[in-house]
Amino acid sequence: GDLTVGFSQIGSESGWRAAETTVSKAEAKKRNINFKIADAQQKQENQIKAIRSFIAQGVDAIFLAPVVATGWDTVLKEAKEAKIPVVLLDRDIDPSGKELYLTAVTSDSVHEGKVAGEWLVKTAGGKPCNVVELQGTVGASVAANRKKGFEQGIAGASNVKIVRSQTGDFTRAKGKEVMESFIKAEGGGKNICAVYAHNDDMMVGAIQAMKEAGLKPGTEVLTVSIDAVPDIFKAMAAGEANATVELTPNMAGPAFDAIVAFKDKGTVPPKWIQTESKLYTQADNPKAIYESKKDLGY
Amino acid sequence: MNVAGRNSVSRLLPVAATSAVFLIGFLICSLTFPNFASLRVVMNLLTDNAFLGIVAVGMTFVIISGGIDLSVGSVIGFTTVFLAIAIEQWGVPPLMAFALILVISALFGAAMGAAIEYFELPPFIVTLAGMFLARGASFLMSTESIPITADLYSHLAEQAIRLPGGARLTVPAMAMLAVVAGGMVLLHLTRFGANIYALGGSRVSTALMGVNVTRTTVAIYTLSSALAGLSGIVFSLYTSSGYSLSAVGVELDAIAAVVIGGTLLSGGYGFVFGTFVGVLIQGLIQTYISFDGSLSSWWAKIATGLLLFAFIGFQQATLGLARRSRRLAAAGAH
Amino acid sequence: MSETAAIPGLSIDTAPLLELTGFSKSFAGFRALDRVDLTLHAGEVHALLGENGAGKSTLIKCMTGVVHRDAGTLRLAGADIAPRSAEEAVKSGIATVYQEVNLAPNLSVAQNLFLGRQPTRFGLVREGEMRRRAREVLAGFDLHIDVAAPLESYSVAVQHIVAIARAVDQSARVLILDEPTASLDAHEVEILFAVMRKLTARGIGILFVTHFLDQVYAICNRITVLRNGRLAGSATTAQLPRLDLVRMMLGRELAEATAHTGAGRAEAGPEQPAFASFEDYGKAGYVAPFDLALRPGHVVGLAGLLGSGRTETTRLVFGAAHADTGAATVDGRKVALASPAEALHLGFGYCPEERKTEGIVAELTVRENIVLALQARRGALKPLSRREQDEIAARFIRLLDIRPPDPERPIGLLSGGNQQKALLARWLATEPRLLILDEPTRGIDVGAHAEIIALIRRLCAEGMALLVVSSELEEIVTYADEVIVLRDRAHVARLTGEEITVPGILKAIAADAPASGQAA
Amino acid sequence: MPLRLPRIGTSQIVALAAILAINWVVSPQFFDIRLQDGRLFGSLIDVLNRGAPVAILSLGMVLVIAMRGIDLSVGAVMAICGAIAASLADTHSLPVVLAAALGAGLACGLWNGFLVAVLGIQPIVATLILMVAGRGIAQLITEGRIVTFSSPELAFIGGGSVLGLPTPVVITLALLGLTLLIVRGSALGLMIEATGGNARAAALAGIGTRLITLAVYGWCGLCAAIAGIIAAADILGADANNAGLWLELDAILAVVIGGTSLFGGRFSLVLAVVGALIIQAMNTGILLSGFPPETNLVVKAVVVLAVLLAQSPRLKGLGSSLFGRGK
Ligand SMILES: Nc1ncnc2c1ncn2[C@@H]1O[C@H](COP(=O)(O)OP(=O)(O)OP(=O)(O)O)[C@@H](O)[C@H]1O
Ligand SMILES: Nc1ncnc2c1ncn2[C@@H]1O[C@H](COP(=O)(O)OP(=O)(O)OP(=O)(O)O)[C@@H](O)[C@H]1O
Ligand SMILES: [Mg+2]
Ligand SMILES: [Mg+2]
Repeated sequence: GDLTVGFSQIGSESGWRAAETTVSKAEAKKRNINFKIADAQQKQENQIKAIRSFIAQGVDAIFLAPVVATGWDTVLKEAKEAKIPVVLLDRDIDPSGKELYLTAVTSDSVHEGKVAGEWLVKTAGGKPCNVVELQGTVGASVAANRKKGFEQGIAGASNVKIVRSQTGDFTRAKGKEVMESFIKAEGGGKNICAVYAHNDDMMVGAIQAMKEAGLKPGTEVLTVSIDAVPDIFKAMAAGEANATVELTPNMAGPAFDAIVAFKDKGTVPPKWIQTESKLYTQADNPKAIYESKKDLGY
Repeated sequence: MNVAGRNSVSRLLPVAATSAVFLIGFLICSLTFPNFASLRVVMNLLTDNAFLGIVAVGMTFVIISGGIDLSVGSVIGFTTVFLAIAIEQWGVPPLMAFALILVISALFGAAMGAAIEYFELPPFIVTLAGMFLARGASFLMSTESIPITADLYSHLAEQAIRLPGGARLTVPAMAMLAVVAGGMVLLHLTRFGANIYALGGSRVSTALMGVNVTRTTVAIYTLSSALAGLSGIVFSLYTSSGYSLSAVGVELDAIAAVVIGGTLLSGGYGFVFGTFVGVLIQGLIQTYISFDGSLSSWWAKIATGLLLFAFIGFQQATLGLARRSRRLAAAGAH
Repeated sequence: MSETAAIPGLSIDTAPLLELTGFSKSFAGFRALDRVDLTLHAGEVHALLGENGAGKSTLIKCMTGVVHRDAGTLRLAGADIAPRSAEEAVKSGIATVYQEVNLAPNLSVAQNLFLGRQPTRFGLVREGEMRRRAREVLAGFDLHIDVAAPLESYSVAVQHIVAIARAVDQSARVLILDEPTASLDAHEVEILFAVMRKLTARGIGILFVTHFLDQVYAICNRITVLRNGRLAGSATTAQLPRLDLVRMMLGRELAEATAHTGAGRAEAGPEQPAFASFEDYGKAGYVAPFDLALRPGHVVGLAGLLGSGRTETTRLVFGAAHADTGAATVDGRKVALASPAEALHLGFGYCPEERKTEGIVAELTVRENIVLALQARRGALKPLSRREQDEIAARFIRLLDIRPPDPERPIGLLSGGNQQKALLARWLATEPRLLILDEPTRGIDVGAHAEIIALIRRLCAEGMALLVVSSELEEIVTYADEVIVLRDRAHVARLTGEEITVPGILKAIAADAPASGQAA
Repeated sequence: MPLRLPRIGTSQIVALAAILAINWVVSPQFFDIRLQDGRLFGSLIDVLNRGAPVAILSLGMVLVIAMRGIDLSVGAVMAICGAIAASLADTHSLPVVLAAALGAGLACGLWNGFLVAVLGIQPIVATLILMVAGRGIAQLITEGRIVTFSSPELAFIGGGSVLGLPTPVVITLALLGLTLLIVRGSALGLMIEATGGNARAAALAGIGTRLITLAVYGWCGLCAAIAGIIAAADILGADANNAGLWLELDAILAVVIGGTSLFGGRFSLVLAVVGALIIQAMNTGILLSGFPPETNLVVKAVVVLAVLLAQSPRLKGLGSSLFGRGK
């Protein structure tokens, strides 16, 4: 139809987010929806500005991938006054504003961390296992949640414990640098049993650092990370990575469906449309998954 | 020895050029997008850039004095976190928390100013350390974003002057306009303001002219940080929350606004009003890009750069033309 | 100039107004001041004299607390004071004009006059009132300018007068003037002296630094002389005839008397072809089109009042400003003169008037400052070896007697006069065919002054073409073969041969209608 | 800036030594170095290796700053050149790849130089334009994703080793030598210092200040390109979003720690590199210490202030009068 949807995207800070943008555009095209994207470059104030300008332009619906959980009340009230439905993508916002948006299409990032932790406990199998953790950007809610979830996942197993934890800013370069220092600090890496990274990019960097230090990731050192970007499947296919938890880039698809149904038939969707957090291991034919994912815009 | 005077109006030229550039830019946007030329867009421009405008006024003072303050973005971030924690967790009444944070940020600025003066350190580095420190301190207080639910906040958010066409003159916008007006008075009409210009013109001379350079410098950084604190309050009103990563990079936006507004980074020249227009120009560029909406993330960045270049290039050209015609006019008078 | 203008009623026996005892100051092992004493009485003008680098400015800065002295006490009207900054000095009643103009160039003239004590109402500066008062104050100096314009739009001379006016207006008990007359011409000097006399009549004590001995005898009651940081002597003006004074300053006889007139200019041989000539050369709103021919072995002097366009003429000739009419010819070929770099390659040299802003690179060493232009001409890729640089620097430090003779000292730490010499050295090192000197002897002491004039003559004899701007007409007439007089940014008269006399030039400057000779 | 007699870089060296000593305290194996696969391994080597990009950036930045300029775009230029190198690496030969990336860096630098020297735009805004747009250009090249490559030659530039030293370290040393040769072996250094110290005086002395400005910004772009290639080669891919992010601040910090004033004039190439090493030693120390990451910035602020205080003329005066050295 002639629907116009404005999307306030966080930015383009990672391959995953680039993929989310690409997939969203493709999904809009599939449904013949006029789709406007405003890139906020990681800044909440920019997102608020973008939403304001969408309201001023009179779009039919607004998608918001909120960079933080709080602080949306005022601008979402404005949207509500203008009778424009808002759908949250990828991340949830603070509960105080529940009635201000139509629905949220997100995964549960605590759950993601928990899945990773549980996998590690199972794989370590009772042996003592020292884990080093590569955190996401300090202050990012996903980082905090993935940390929390992982800690929940390993809570029951006293043999698995986190010995070092530093931020790798969600980037490959920092992931590599931090891993290098972990290796030095942990006796050349001999004390490290597993690496947990808050995203795959950092893990790819960490794998390189381990290889350069003469360690064998995937066999000597277990790896588990989150996102399921194509490059981690490449590493899994090469036997250098063990597991990843998927965060699907297709959040917009379900959101469009909800909006179309709401506009056409007035169907009110559930408050939370949760996406799956699927665990992939070397057993899942990583090569094939790599091929299927590599052109999605990651 | 009667010698012909120079036109003092020439000093206003950069501001005039900047304003002209803004108006032309606005006109072009209005012609390009249907809903653009509305009161709502103008008011949004004020509200959305209120925190930037406030902090840029402080930055104008610092830059005119020949310094720079990189810490302001972090001070804003710290302020929002402090307010959220103070109000939500410690139960401090909001107005009291406002007063408290203004004092804290002012003291922080005074400490930076004192370090610059007493240890003869470059402002760039002292305030860079201040930037790390304030951001680090907000991480230590909380890495999570904290909503502020105090009544005052929702009350202030409602408190806007409603104008036709759904436009609203909000509290943040009014705060910014007040700060701009106050800044103009302070900079252009007081002794303190004259001292700031003198300092930027020549530090050594200013000291030799009997101005207390130390006190002035400390006051300038105190003012800048206090305004960053105020900006943080506005930011927290704007988002009703506190978050340690908020306002990252705002210092660069503020510096850019100041410089686009015709202030020389090397100090000594500039106007608060120019800064205000500089802020609006930056807001206009962003509004243009979100109105367009078809640009991918990277094209948006490239377009921002190109528009920035267009504005600055046009400003430069206007200035050059104006200077030339003035010289020729002077020649004609001979 | 008139002889000692003793102030009636002044008695040296009265209690001193300002008393300095045992002032000492060292910079990194270098003794700039060594146990200097000085007494200043109310109502007197006290000359502080000495060669370049003798320590005059340092003594003044130590007095006002701008430089922290190592030892010494300061008493004002019988009470010990110890100002630690210019601010405190002003508060305790000492107003100072420092050697280099120390004002805020970007502020308006009015703001500069009243910075820190602007008239206010409810905390706001009363701009109108301030401008009115500024015009009033400057009118006392016969200066009628737009006081709302930024200071930097005026020449150094105007800036200097503003600085003096500011200090005078602070109604202090002691007024210190460090070379206030260096960039002023005779008329302004007269005005300044009139103001100084008024002040002394009110009981203000004035400490006055100058290199013009005429001025010393015209206005000063007493003299204190410094030599190499030490007190060389102190006496009343009447007790110290000129020759004794010079001997006291230099510690030796002055080899050559300063007052030459028209020596060596007599031979009016066949005119040599011009090295560089300018026809109908000018720039709208800057200098009206003029004709100028510069010949080897020939000195052209530019004379005129402040702001008459002398500096502008030199800048056009050097390519620092671009002409919009006329043509320039060098060695018979047309040249564009688009930049100083181009002029440099044609064999031009240019010593600008404003040494602080356009001359020295303060933090570079004396050596680096001296080789700068030569290096620029050779190009970046043909660096002078360190040995060559050392040689050149050493040669010119010796030749021009730059003190201290340390080539590795940042030039900004040298005394004003020595900086000027180093700048001259910069251009001499390039062995230019045309040397343009804008006020080359500004701030140069008597000894060096004579040396520089001798140097100009020698260069001329060696076949260099010279274009010299000087406000000291007595000086111009000693070496110029041709004098061009400017007024209101136009060349109005050209004097040659016997016409070049001080009265002759003054007449041409003052003439209302274009004077006889070539009008541009 | 007040004038001072010339000084030497003792305070920077002392600061570096002190930070290394602290690192040794928080991590006793800090100075352990072992040889593995013909390559040296150890935290100290990490400091050199990780410090390489900032050190290289600072080699360009120091000249720009000496000219009284500043270049905010180096981080973005790194991203552009890394993106170009990575996207060409698997289809073209190494010389072509390098030429393309270096050419792009040079072009970026010259663009900045053009804005500053010819259009007369203030350096901070002039380079801000490319800082904003440049990252966009880099993302345009990679289309926002991480472009990976497998060319072993390019990978060698990031992860290989020459004579046991990591390639980036060798490149940094070579570039330092080259810069020294160009700048101090010719009269360029003098001209840059003269222009930075007093541009009007330099121009009147016949120095072609415009050309030098262009050249210096061009050089800065070239250095950023080299740093960008190393960063891409290091992670076997170009991350246009994050490569070089905020590194301009580190480079400026390195230059200032190295004693070059932001008001132009005197500069020191060697000390700028030492400044970069000080920053990296501090970062590595933080990583080795095991402190929670929330404290990183506070630690960094304290160290930066301490290093600067150690250089403060005021404190030096105090110190020398305390120890009776001052005469
Ligand atoms: N800050 C400083 N550091 C080192 N040396 C200095 C400093 N200031 C002045 N000097 C030296 O002290 C000496 C005295 O300088 P001063 O400026 O007092 O001379 P002066 O008598 O005023 O000379 P002039 O007539 O040329 O102005 C000079 O040799 C100068 O180089
Ligand atoms: N009275 C004035 N009013 C406005 N501008 C002035 C005035 N006097 C000089 N200027 C400016 O100051 C600068 C220096 O020129 P300057 O007055 O020095 O010329 P000049 O004829 O060489 O005089 P002198 O060398 O005697 O000072 C020029 O840019 C000139 O335009
Ligand atoms: Mg002096
Ligand atoms: Mg002149």
